[in-house]
Amino acid sequence: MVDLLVYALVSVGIFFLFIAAIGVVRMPDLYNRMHATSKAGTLGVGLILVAVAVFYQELSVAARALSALAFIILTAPVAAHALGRAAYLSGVKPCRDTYIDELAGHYQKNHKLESVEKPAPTSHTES
Amino acid sequence: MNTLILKTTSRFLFTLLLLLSVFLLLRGHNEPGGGFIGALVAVGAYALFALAHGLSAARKLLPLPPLRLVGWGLLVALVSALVAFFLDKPLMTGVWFSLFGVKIGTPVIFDIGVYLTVFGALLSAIFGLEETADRTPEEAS
Amino acid sequence: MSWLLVLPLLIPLTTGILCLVVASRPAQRVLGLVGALGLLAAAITLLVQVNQRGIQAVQVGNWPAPFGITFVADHLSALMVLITGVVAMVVALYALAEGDQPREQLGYYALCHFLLFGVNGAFLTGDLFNLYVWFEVLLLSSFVLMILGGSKAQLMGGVKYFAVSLLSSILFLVAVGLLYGATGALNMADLATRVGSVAPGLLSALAMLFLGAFGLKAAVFPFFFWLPASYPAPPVMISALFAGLLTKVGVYALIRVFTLLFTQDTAFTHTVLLWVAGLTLLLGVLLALAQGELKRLLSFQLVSHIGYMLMGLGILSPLALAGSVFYALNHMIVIAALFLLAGLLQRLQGTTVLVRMGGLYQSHPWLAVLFLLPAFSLAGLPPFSGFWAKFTLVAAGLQAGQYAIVTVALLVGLLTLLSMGLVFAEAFWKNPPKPFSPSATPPGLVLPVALLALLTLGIGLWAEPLLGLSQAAAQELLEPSRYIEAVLGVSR
Amino acid sequence: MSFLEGALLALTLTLPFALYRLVKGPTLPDRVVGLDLITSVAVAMAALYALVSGQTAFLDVAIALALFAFLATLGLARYIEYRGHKGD
Amino acid sequence: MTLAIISAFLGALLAPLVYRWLGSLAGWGLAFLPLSLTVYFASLLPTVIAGNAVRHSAAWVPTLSVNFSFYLDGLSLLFALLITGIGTFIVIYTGGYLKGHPDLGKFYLVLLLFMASMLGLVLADNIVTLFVMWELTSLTSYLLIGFNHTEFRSRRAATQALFVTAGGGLALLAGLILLAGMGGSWEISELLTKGEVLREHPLYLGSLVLVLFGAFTKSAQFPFHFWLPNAMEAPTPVSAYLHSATMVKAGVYLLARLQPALGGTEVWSSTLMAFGLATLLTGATLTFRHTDLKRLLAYSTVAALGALVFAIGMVPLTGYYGAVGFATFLLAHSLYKGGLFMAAGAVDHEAGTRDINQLSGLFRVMPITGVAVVLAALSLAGLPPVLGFIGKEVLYLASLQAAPVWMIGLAVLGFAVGATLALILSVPFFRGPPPAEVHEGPPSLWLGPLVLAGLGLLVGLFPGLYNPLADAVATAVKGAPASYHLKLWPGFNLALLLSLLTVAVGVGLYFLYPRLQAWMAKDPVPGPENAYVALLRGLMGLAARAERLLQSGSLRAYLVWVFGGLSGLVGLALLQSGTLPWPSQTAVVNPAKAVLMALMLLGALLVLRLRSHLGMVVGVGIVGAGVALLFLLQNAPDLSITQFLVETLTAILIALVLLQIRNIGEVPRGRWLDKAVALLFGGIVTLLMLGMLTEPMEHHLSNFFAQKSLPEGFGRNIVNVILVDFRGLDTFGEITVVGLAGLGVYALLKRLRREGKP
Amino acid sequence: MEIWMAFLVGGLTAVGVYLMLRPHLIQFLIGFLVLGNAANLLIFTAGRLGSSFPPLVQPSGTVLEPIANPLPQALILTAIVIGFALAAFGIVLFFRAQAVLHTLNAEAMPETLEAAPAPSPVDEVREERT
Amino acid sequence: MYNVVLTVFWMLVTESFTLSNFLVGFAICFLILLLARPLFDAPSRRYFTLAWKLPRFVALMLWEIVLSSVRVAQAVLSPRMPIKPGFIAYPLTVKSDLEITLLANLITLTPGTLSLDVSTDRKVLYVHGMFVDDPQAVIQSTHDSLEKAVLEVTQ
Ligand code: NA
Ligand code: NA
Repeated sequence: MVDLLVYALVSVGIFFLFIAAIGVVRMPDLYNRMHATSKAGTLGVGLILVAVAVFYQELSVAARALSALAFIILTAPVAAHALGRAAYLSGVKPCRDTYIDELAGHYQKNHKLESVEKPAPTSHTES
Repeated sequence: MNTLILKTTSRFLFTLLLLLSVFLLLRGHNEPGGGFIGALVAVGAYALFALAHGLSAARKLLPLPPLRLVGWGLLVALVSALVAFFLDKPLMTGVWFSLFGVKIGTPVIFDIGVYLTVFGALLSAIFGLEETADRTPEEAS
Repeated sequence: MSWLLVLPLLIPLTTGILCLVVASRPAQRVLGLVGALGLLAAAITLLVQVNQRGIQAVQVGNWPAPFGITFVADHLSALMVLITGVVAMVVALYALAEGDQPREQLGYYALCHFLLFGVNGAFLTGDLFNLYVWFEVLLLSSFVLMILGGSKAQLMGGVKYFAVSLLSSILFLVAVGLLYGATGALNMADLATRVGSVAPGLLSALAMLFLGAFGLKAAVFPFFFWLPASYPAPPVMISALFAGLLTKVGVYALIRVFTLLFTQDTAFTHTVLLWVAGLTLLLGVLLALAQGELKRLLSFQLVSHIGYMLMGLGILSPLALAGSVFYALNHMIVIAALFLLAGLLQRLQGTTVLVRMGGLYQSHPWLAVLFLLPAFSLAGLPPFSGFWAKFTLVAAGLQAGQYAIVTVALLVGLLTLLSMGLVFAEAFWKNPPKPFSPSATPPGLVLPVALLALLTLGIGLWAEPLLGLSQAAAQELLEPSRYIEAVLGVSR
Repeated sequence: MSFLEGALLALTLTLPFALYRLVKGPTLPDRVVGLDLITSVAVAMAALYALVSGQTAFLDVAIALALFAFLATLGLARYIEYRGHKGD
Repeated sequence: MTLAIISAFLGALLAPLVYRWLGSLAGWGLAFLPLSLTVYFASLLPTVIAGNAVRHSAAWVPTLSVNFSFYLDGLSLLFALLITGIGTFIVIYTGGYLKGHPDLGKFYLVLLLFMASMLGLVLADNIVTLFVMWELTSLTSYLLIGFNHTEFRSRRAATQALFVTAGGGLALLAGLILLAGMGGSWEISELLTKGEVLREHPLYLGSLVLVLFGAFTKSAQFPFHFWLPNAMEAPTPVSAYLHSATMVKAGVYLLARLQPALGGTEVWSSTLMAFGLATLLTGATLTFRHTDLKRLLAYSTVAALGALVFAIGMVPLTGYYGAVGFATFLLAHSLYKGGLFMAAGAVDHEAGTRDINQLSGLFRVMPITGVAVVLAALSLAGLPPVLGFIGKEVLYLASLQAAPVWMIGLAVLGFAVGATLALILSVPFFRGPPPAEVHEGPPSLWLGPLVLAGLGLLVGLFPGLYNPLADAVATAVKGAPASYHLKLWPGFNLALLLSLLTVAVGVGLYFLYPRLQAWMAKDPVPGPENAYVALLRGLMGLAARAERLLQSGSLRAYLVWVFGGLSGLVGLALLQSGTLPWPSQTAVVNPAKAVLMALMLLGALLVLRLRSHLGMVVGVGIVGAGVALLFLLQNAPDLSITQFLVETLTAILIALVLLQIRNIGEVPRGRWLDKAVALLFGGIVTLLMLGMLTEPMEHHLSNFFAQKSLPEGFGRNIVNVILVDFRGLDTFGEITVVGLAGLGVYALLKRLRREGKP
Repeated sequence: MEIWMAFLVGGLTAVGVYLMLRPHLIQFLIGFLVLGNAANLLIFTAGRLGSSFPPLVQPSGTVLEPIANPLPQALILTAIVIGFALAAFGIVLFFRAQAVLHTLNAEAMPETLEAAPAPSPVDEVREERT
Repeated sequence: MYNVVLTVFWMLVTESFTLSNFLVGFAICFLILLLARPLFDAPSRRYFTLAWKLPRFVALMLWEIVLSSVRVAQAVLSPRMPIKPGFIAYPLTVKSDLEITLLANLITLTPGTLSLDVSTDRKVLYVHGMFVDDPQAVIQSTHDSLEKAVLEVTQ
């Protein structure tokens, strides 16, 4: 029973890692590729880590597996942010399909970022 | 890199990395880890902090200049190697004793020396390069 | 005894660490000198002990050989350590007198002693991988010393030195790994008992790999090109240390492995050594003749004369090995003296480019003497230490019927003499193209050179002690069982 | 070959994709994305190998990697930010 | 005797001090040293003449069985007396000749050092001792020839003399070592008793060639004669002492010394006679090319040295004429040539020129010198009643026994030039008006020539004075008792006829001299010196070419040499073993690892095509990660972690540095040679690894570690226990390396900061 | 497995050597890193593969067999650290060299800074003044 | 931080430097600190409320990751690659560093969006979206789910 759960988690995890891998190859530009790694990649790794925790059913192992997972969740978005930002700043062009670019022209020479005037989204707590 | 997201996250990660580093150091005698690995992680922590918050902020988190740590680390290692002299054993013979109920041996102390040395040396390199880099990006951009 | 054996390590190490921890410059200067003195004293004691009691070994960490790391002092090691002490002492004196403040602030003394730490470790260790580690210690110290000050020439030379040294490190690593994979051993005595079962072809190939790794350090053909590109760059208080010690570590390592480990197919391996020796001798001296700058010229001379040391190793008779050992010891003294002297001349004349120098025979006759003593010694002329070195090798070569290499050895001696004669004519005899105002030479700078020059003369006049010790070293080298027994405690 | 060993093999088969991106680029950030993916797969492999070998010590590899690997991305990102994506 | 030699050296070392005390009187003061030595050696005359050799020996380098040993028989004693005796006058002469010269103190030092070395040379019994002294004479003479060191000509002559004589010395060393090996002793006195063994040894010819090479270069035999006239750049005391009376005779001495051991073979006699004669003729011929007094004398010396070697060659072929002729001519030549040189120097010193065409009427202003010159010239010409005549007579007697007629004819021609030269030298003293403001020099300048020439006359008139010593010398050279009654008037014989012929030809040549001189000076025949110059020019050219080819400054070239050389050596080793290794293990591989390995290799190869530096850094990340994963899958968690951490930090460091470099430069494309070398070396490594894998692995080390790790190392992580305990010293070195790297980076960057620019 | 490792190591060595032969110092450094990896793998293989367990003694004190050979691992750890220290120093050295010499191309760094004519035993040599 | 120090002390006492022991120690120390709550001032107390709210937040986050991965998978696997990528400016209502960071990271992990940067005046978060046919809709949904969750944890 536990084995089956473990196998399932591992299989799904690997599936998502494949998704990330294929995405990295297939996606049209850098920014879209980063979606693939930051989401599917994280999930894939996470599932396998969970599988480890499930397999051993020991507190110490589970704690280690889950802390590894936590670290990934903590670091992956930061890395994506830093890379995406740097790429944009350095002039990596988005693909031609890109629908809208509200960021264009808002980076200043010293890499400071201007804001745009935009209506704030309606908020339930505020309304 | 002057970004809010990185700055905020790095505060957490810095602590986490340092924690991890101490762990890897202390349990290295029994599980994967050890002084060198621990020191590398600690260097990573400081490198991250320097990257996010600038060099001077990172320097403030260290009580003494990193290069001085090299000297002290080597001194710790040397002392741990010399303990055997008083027992009339050859250089670096392991000596184990209990301190407040904790079993401590000269090899473990030696590993701490390794930790300090590697940490100090690599940090000195990173800090040195960060210092020169502080000016450069503006010129280059 | 077990601690005496590691003292040549501990003294420079402690000195180096204290120099790092203590920031005050005067304190570092005192430490530097005291450390060198202590090293010399320890080295003398060690040699006396070894001479009286035979090969000494200590199991570091109290783990029995071959499991832990063994430190071994036989005659060869003890002699090398002794001369290291002498060179260290003399260079320390020179550095004190020179008082190069910027370099001292950047850790000159600490680096010097870490270098000595590595050098002595290399001489004393009985473990092949540990030897690798010592090589790296002395390499990194030398890198830093090389670039200390960061002038254009230093960086240019430093890059080449660094690049080639990286290569030698990797080669050494690969060679050790392969040997370990073929025998399962790292302790050299342990290895010596096991190499016999390795396929001869493979063993010879590994021997060649070690020849490459150590040959790069020793600067022999075809691996020497980096040395003249880099050694002239730093100030002489650094390049003298390099010239005196670093290449000798490579030579020492070659002697060690080619007497202890690779003696199965000497018809191949040691013939190769002779070829390498001959080509090194010839090309080195030929290139020295093409030089017009003193330190670079000396660097080529340094390279050339490494060939003599290999020659004895290649012949592999007791007399030849004694010659090699003696040559190495003699060469450390002589070449260090010449480099230090070049520094003095640079100070006096502001240049080491020969055509721009001159007039020193008139203005500084004592310097001329101090040049001629080591210069003639380098050329192997009596009554200097270099003569006995070459004499022993030539005699050994003739006894062994190796006429070709003897011819080369003699010819190179002649060309060395020519080269040194030209230097003397240019720097001392000739009138300087631009008159220079002779300045007082600080006695503190002359003293170290004088010590070394007198040492080469002294050894030349009374060669027996050192030659006797070299002979003892050679006999030990040719009977590996003594070494093995001292390390492993059993005769196999 | 057990299931887990098969899984390990399957996991390695994601690497060619990463390699493709790593080599193909076309920009430096693209290569970094490839490297990122390799890191993720490495964490997964460490975890998976902890299952395969029955030794939880390998989880430590995963932990260290999870917390450390993004530093490389950050360092490279800073380079890209100031020096452009073409590499030099 | 040993003491005498040591005191000679010590006395020499004191010379600069003495010069400082005594100033211009130092010459007289210092002459006390050679004088007392002369007296000492003279006191040994009775012993030696009685046939008792004196031998002193002290252990020097017992390890090599080398002794500091000396041996005095007639031959050595004659030389010792010449060295110290003539030395006495030379020192006195120097005081006058170089009066006030700034380098005079150094000159005395080196001159006396030379004397001591020369003394050591002729007295040495041990081969090594002899060689040491031999080389010392070369070194001191180098310094003496270069006395006028600000002149390029002097420096060139000094270097040339050093090169030629030291080169010969090295051959001599080899020859002597061979001889010692063949005879089983380092002592010459012992080798002399083993002539039979030596001559029949297979290495006889080789060692003979080497010894002759050494002796010929030192004694300026054809074709090495050219350095001697060039050495006339030296001040006259040097020419008189080294280049006529003593040093150039070192080679002659050695041949005479070894004659009993090596002589007696066909090759010995014919070689020595041929080269001696050739030298005699060369010296004689070239005399005609010059008008410079010292040059003339130098060529005459070359001729005389040839005659002496010729004589030694004849020793085994004659009963006693050869040996006695050698002994007599040797003394005669030393006396007259030393005197002539000093006189020439005195003339030069007083008249300001050495060109014989510009000198005239000197006898009236320099009568004492004139007397000395005339007496010496008589000896040179071989005319009675001086010793030169007797010497030549005996030589003719010997050659009539030993040499074919054509050789005798040539010898007469050679000796005839001596007579010519005697005329050339004497005539300026009597011809023409005396020059203005030229007068006799101080006693120091004329004492030497006068005494030496006078001695020649004295011994010529009373040959009995010398006869006992001459017999002793001859006995030593012959290796068997040899004695001949020297007499001034031998009666009418063939030799006297030859002497008359010699003088006649000589006088005839004198009249041809001006025309010959003009002709030869105008169109000099290329000689061995041209070969020497061409050789050295070629050498320097070769050196420069080697520098351009090998030491090009290209790091890549150096590395190609390293990798190529190493591949060659290892390949050679594998080839000569014959078989290529192939391990018998199964090639089965876990598929996951196989994929990983394939990807690493593929990735590494593909990365080579990248045209961006940081791109490559990122790209080789696949290799680093692959290695880490392999470590992981091979059960090495510590390694895997370390590898990942290190790869990451390396990338960070490189990025941090590249960030600050504005002009990184292009990524250059590879060349075929690089590719070939890389592939070759990679292949070699693979082969070596395969070979390694064929060897069975011993696991004694790892088993020990696994067993002891917990119970004695108190740690469960075996790798860590190895690192901090079993092999803790490795780690100590390792952290030192890391610390040093930190220090190095600090040093590099600290400097950068101070300059305030990147 | 070991056999294939031999080919992998050989291949990586070739790549490393090739990169080290490039005149550009950054490439040289990358080559060194690759070669270092190859050397480490070589040592690893030298200790023989085919283990099932990491070199850790179980908390119970037993050693599971077949355990991975711990010695090469320790050696490689040392080698990695040393290699890293070398690389770190090298990076900064090249950086500094670039700052002073204005190039990272080793071929553009001459052997000596100033020409020095060699003296000759037969001809007088003087410095050419331009 | 104090908790950590205590935990290290725990480990020293128990002579076991393992992660599990750390966690056990951490838990024990946490409980001790919880008991000692009255000793601390107000900001420190938030530590304990946070410990309560965090698990819910984490659960939400994990769920969002799963959702987003599925959408990425759809996109990646579909032959036509039905994406409408674009950069949009997301006006922030949260103010503190921690809040903005949390939100940005959450946005990255959730479907179709990836935080690129925050404007220097902290008013706008620039986001790359994979499916931005209607930017306003994206902004609104993010605001409703994620920003709310963040505020819940931090306030
Ligand atoms: Na080297
Ligand atoms: Na060296």
